[in-house]
Amino acid sequence: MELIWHGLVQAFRLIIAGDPEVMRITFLSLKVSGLATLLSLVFGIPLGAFIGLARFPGRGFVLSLINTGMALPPVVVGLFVSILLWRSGPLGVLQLLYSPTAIVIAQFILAFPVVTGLTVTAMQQIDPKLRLQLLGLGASRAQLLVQLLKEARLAMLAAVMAGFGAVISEIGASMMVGGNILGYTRVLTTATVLETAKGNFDMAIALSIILLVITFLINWGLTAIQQYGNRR
Amino acid sequence: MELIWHGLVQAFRLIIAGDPEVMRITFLSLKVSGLATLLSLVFGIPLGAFIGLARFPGRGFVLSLINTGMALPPVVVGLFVSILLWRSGPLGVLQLLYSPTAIVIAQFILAFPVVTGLTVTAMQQIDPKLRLQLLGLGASRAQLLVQLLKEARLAMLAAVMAGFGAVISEIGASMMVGGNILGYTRVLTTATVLETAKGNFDMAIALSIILLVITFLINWGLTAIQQYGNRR
Amino acid sequence: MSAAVIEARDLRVAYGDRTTLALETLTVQRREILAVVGPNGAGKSTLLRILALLEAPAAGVVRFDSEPVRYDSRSLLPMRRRIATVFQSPLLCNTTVFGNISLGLRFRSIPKPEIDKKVSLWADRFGVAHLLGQPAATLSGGEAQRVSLARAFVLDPEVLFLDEPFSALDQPTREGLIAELEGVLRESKVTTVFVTHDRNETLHFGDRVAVVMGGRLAQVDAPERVFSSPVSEEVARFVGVENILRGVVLEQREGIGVVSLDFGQIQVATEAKAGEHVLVCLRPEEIVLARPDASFAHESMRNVLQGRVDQVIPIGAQLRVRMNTGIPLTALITKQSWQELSLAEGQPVQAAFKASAAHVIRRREN
Amino acid sequence: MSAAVIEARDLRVAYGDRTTLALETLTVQRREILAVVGPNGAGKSTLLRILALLEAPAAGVVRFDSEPVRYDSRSLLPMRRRIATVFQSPLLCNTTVFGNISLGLRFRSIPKPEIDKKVSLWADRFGVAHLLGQPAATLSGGEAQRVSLARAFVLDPEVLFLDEPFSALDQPTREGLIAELEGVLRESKVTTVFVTHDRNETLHFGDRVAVVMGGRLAQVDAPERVFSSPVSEEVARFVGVENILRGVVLEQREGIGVVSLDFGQIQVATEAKAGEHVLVCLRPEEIVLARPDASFAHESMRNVLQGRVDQVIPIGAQLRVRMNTGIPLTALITKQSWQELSLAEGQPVQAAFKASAAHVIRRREN
Amino acid sequence: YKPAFGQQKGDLILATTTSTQDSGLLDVLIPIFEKKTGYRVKTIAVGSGQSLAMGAKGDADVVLAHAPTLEEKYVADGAFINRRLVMHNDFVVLGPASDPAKIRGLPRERDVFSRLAEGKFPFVSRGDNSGTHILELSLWGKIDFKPSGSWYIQVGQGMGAALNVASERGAYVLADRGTYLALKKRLALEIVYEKSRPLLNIYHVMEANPAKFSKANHVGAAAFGNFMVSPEAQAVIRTFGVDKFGEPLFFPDGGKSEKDLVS
Ligand SMILES: Nc1ncnc2c1ncn2[C@@H]1O[C@H](COP(=O)(O)OP(=O)(O)OP(=O)(O)O)[C@@H](O)[C@H]1O
Ligand SMILES: Nc1ncnc2c1ncn2[C@@H]1O[C@H](COP(=O)(O)OP(=O)(O)OP(=O)(O)O)[C@@H](O)[C@H]1O
Ligand SMILES: [Mg+2]
Ligand SMILES: [Mg+2]
Repeated sequence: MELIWHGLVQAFRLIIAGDPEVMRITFLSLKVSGLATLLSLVFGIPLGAFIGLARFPGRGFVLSLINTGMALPPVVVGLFVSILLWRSGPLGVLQLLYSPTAIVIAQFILAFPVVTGLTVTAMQQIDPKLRLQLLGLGASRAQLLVQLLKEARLAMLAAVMAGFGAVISEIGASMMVGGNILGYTRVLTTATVLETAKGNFDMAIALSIILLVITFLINWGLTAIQQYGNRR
Repeated sequence: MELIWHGLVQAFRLIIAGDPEVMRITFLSLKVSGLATLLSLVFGIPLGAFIGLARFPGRGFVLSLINTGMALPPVVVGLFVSILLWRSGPLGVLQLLYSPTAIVIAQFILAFPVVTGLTVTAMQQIDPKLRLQLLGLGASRAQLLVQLLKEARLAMLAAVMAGFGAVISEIGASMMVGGNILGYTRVLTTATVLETAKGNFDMAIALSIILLVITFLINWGLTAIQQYGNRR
Repeated sequence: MSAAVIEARDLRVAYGDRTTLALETLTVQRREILAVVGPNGAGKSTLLRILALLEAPAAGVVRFDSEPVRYDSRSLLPMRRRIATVFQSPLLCNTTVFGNISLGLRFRSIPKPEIDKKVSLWADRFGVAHLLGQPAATLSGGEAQRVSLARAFVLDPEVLFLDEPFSALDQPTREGLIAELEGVLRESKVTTVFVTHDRNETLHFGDRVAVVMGGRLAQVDAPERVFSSPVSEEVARFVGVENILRGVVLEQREGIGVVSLDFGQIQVATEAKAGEHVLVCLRPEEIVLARPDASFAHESMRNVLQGRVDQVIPIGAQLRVRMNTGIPLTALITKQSWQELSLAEGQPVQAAFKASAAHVIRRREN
Repeated sequence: MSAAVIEARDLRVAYGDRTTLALETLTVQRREILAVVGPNGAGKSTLLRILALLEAPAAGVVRFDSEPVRYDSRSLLPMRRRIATVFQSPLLCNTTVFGNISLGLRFRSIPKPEIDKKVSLWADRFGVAHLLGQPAATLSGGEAQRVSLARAFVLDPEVLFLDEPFSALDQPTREGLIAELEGVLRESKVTTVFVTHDRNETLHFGDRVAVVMGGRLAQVDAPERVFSSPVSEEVARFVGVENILRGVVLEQREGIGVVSLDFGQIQVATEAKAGEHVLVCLRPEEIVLARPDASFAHESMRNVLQGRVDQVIPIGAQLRVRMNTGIPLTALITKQSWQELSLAEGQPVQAAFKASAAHVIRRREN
Repeated sequence: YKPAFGQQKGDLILATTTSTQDSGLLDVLIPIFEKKTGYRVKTIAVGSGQSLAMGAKGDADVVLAHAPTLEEKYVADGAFINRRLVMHNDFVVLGPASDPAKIRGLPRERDVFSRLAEGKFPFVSRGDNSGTHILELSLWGKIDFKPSGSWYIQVGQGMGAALNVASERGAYVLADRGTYLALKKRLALEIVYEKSRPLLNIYHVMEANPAKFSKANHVGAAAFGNFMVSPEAQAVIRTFGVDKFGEPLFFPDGGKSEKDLVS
């Protein structure tokens, strides 16, 4: 137990001291996972809204695929992305392996089904008559979508948080496609694993705590938005 | 690319041949993650429903905590659970470290906030007047809860799938608290990592594919339930 | 008659294997107010959704401004923007009252100052100006309905579809609104289609009435015509003809027929020929009551029946008097007249009606 | 009078800083049918939620069967199981019609065969037996309301709360149901509290009427009393007294007062003393019209005013005649009588009313 | 002998380096040991640093590691007893086939590392306190050089991952021969320097100190230690990997001391 205490003290010290290495790692974590989440929102929300609102043959199958995507193991994604990005692989010429871009790609693949799947559910929860009512008020397709998303904002923010949560905390893919290279692709989670492997448990705990605090602050902000105006 | 192809062939062969080792590992994965998911449902649904329906001071804070829990990195959970279960740790006497039970505990900690958080959202999406209507029809607290969960079944099944998806695909915690012990705590994801480390990429891919196929089948079943009777 | 704004032909809508709507032709003329009435589940709301271009029929053609409607969102949007629809239950978005009323204006990218002006005008008109900042989810039933009305009227549409728009309003507001809206609609020449269960609204508001029954158009006519001359027994019952007598025409001369009923004969205005089976419809307000000893001065009261008062039920300022004259008859009478008659339940009574007061439905078959 | 089933004292409900409900005492007697009426947003639904033990008031005491209600779910449940509530909008669960109607029975762990029997009985009574297998989400507005009614009635409750339960029903069904339900309720002795916007329902259905205005109880009385003798100008306006005249009593003798209005004097039955400011309420149906040259036979017609017809508006089988007699007056008259008068808009007319027909409200101040 | 409170009879926790597990050697040895003694071995494969740290906290009963300097420190602290030499294999320096730094043919490891340092040729370091990493650091230390800069790629991962990064980046890397042989197929790396005494990779087995950790299973630990240096295990080690790679991955050293390896 005193390890956790040491970790707390260490975390506090690192944050106060503004250790440049830790700052850089933290910043990269946020940048990479934020970008991946953003991309997954850009693609996942329209797709999810479409699947949630439309009726077409094979819809159940597609939905199962997406839900399975929510359970994609990060190492599997890491492995597949690695294979694609290897110099000998089909996308090898891009020279992306072991770069932050590669992590963004892998994390996008992880967050995308989460955002899509939860958007589908959010859209299905809305009374279908409300769609007609909005069309009856002259909403274009895009306006309809925006209004329905606003209506489901609670569920949508949950989707954003789940997507971000899935990637900021993920290790397998970042490790495999990023390579955990110091000063280049090392993020909070891979750094934590490294410190654990080194037996520096207190440092590992300190890094975890920094990660958790940051995640908490972001979620706090999002929760505040989510709950705001939901006091019916 | 031909690696992936090899992996597919290998996966097919392993499934057809019914390789006993692979069978055991697969079974353990399902058992451990299934149990962890079940536990997280047992505790997460009532808690989530309570937070979703009640109003109390500090609710936003609690919600942020839970949402942060959705972003708990598996290795961090693994690390903390390890520290607790170490022989030198406070729960060392239980001798649970490096056992399937330890994995269940860690995975429960991972799935619990996911289920709780999504239950909160699901409950908040329901028209609060429906609660009064159900009370007005003589529902007890438990009956009210059950009926509201039925009403939000779409979102609830999404919660189950997200919870299960989070743990079946997770590696960090299983590795740390389970130890990846052959024939005892080796699950599909840790086996995949090991095969990757050994350079047996095709075997790693085969194991991933088995994992994905199983997850897909489970999600297919749940999606069928979810979408059934939702054709309004 | 002016041109049709909306014209529907051979519409068919089915859910599962149940045909919910099947009608041949319905046109909505420019600037008319068309009331749609019918029993619950008849298909009125479904019809409205089709006419408002919100749902594609399984079969049939809808024309908007003479153009056949193509159901792709690109061609629908400009048409829909000329229409506004108020649904049966006020489906408000989870935002403020202002947010809801301004929704359609924002969809049309109207500049903010203009939105503010229009919203406050219509919020005021519908009596919700004091609620503009309140979350829509906390409104009372009537307040919600007012908001959903304001949300449509603020759009200044060419065609307005209203599905039971006043059902949750309190009576003074309702009466006030109807009077006011009628003025507004007629003056601004908005084509309006509205569903209602209120006979007064139908009579007062509608230029024409479409009676929908079991998914079919049973009758489309001027309101007075529908009420006084229903085409079938179902329509008659639906529009509140409480006295429907079955009989056979014995003879007919100069438009006055003698009809034989179970308990005797009556004279009614009809073109039906001798031997035809007919239904005689008598609105309760057309029956005049008198003390059993009175004699009817008006020579036009061709039919005088003797009976006994069964039951007296107050309906607002009036009374519904049920009596037995061989067959049960119901009359509607003011409280004042009833007091002057000084009759009571169980006492004998005379009931009389003019030959022209009855409406005769000729039946094909028995 | 029998014992009170529900008694509320010093209730206060506030949302934000707005007080939505503030009333001193309201009792619901065993076996009575209490109608609650009032303008939109007055607090009727809020009051019902409190009386039905679904919401705790911010302040005040509610007694159920003389027991003060404690707001913990353990003590609430057995009380709530003796009550059934139908909300203003039919909040159906996302299952079949059968699933919805049987909900409360399943909450009470009634055995399956009994559930089946009861559900089919009440589904039939409310005309939704053919819909039992249909998903509730696909019902029409009226069908949904019927289901939500059946869902409450099937529970055979001691106390029934109905919040505008008939607003979406078509008129024949509505009239039929009201007649039938009245029988059912009176016979089974169910205590009923219902909110309505329909004057006929109020008059016909209620033993007593509670008028809620601006969150307060404006008047609780027998229906006829509320309609004929409203306690204030607001209540008078709300219950449809269209003619409210302000004046001062000049003299009063043996219960008949002479009231000076702006344009002249009238005689009305009142206990108000000379010098008192009063409001004279005249229901439109109490005003008798005559041709300008006619003389009134009835000696009791103490007040005869000369005027001119402004506007004639048909209201069902009746006409609302607006005229100017120095002040605007509105009379209600049957179409028949109007025809016999053979008057038209713009022509002179005589309006008369009895001294006893007017209801006088004595005003404190002004 | 009475087991300590809560001790489950027959469970033995072995903390070891990933290389023994990843090579598959333990998959062969452990079942033999279990069958012979009836103990159930829980193998926890982590880095040398972590496995020693675990053992030093009493969370492992027996440790198989390859970081002699670190091990000696822990033994001196009294964390372990009975530290015995089991086997060795060796480290090699790998690089791209083109060998841009011209390492091939250099006589001594100091020359190799000096050349890498001077030319700033891309070099992948595991950077994870593993045995390999510690050795690499000591080699830089011998030429008094502190590597840093973008050419010095610290991956902070296992051997396999480090080899992948080196291969992708066309970098040099220090690796144990076993892992290299196992992954060779997929790597664009060749041996550019090998067979020098400081590059030996020496594995020791050591038992948790019973005086310090009463809960540890020292009987089982001793049994495991004895087994590893027994002729039976040594014979397995000698032939392990020959069928797959055409050469053994490890060389048995049971009974020898570190000094015996110097010559
Ligand atoms: N959470 C809330 N916040 C603010 N105002 C509220 C809230 N809930 C209810 N109100 C207000 O309380 C008032 C009373 O509402 P209530 O539903 O009781 O009215 P009502 O008499 O049933 O009206 P209606 O005839 O329209 O159904 C309304 O003006 C409503 O806007
Ligand atoms: N998806 C569906 N599946 C089955 N039946 C449906 C579906 N949608 C609508 N219906 C049925 O179609 C019929 C017509 O519904 P509609 O809403 O048009 O009735 P309405 O005339 O507006 O009735 P109300 O007066 O009650 O509002 C109803 O009986 C309804 O149950
Ligand atoms: Mg309808
Ligand atoms: Mg209400």
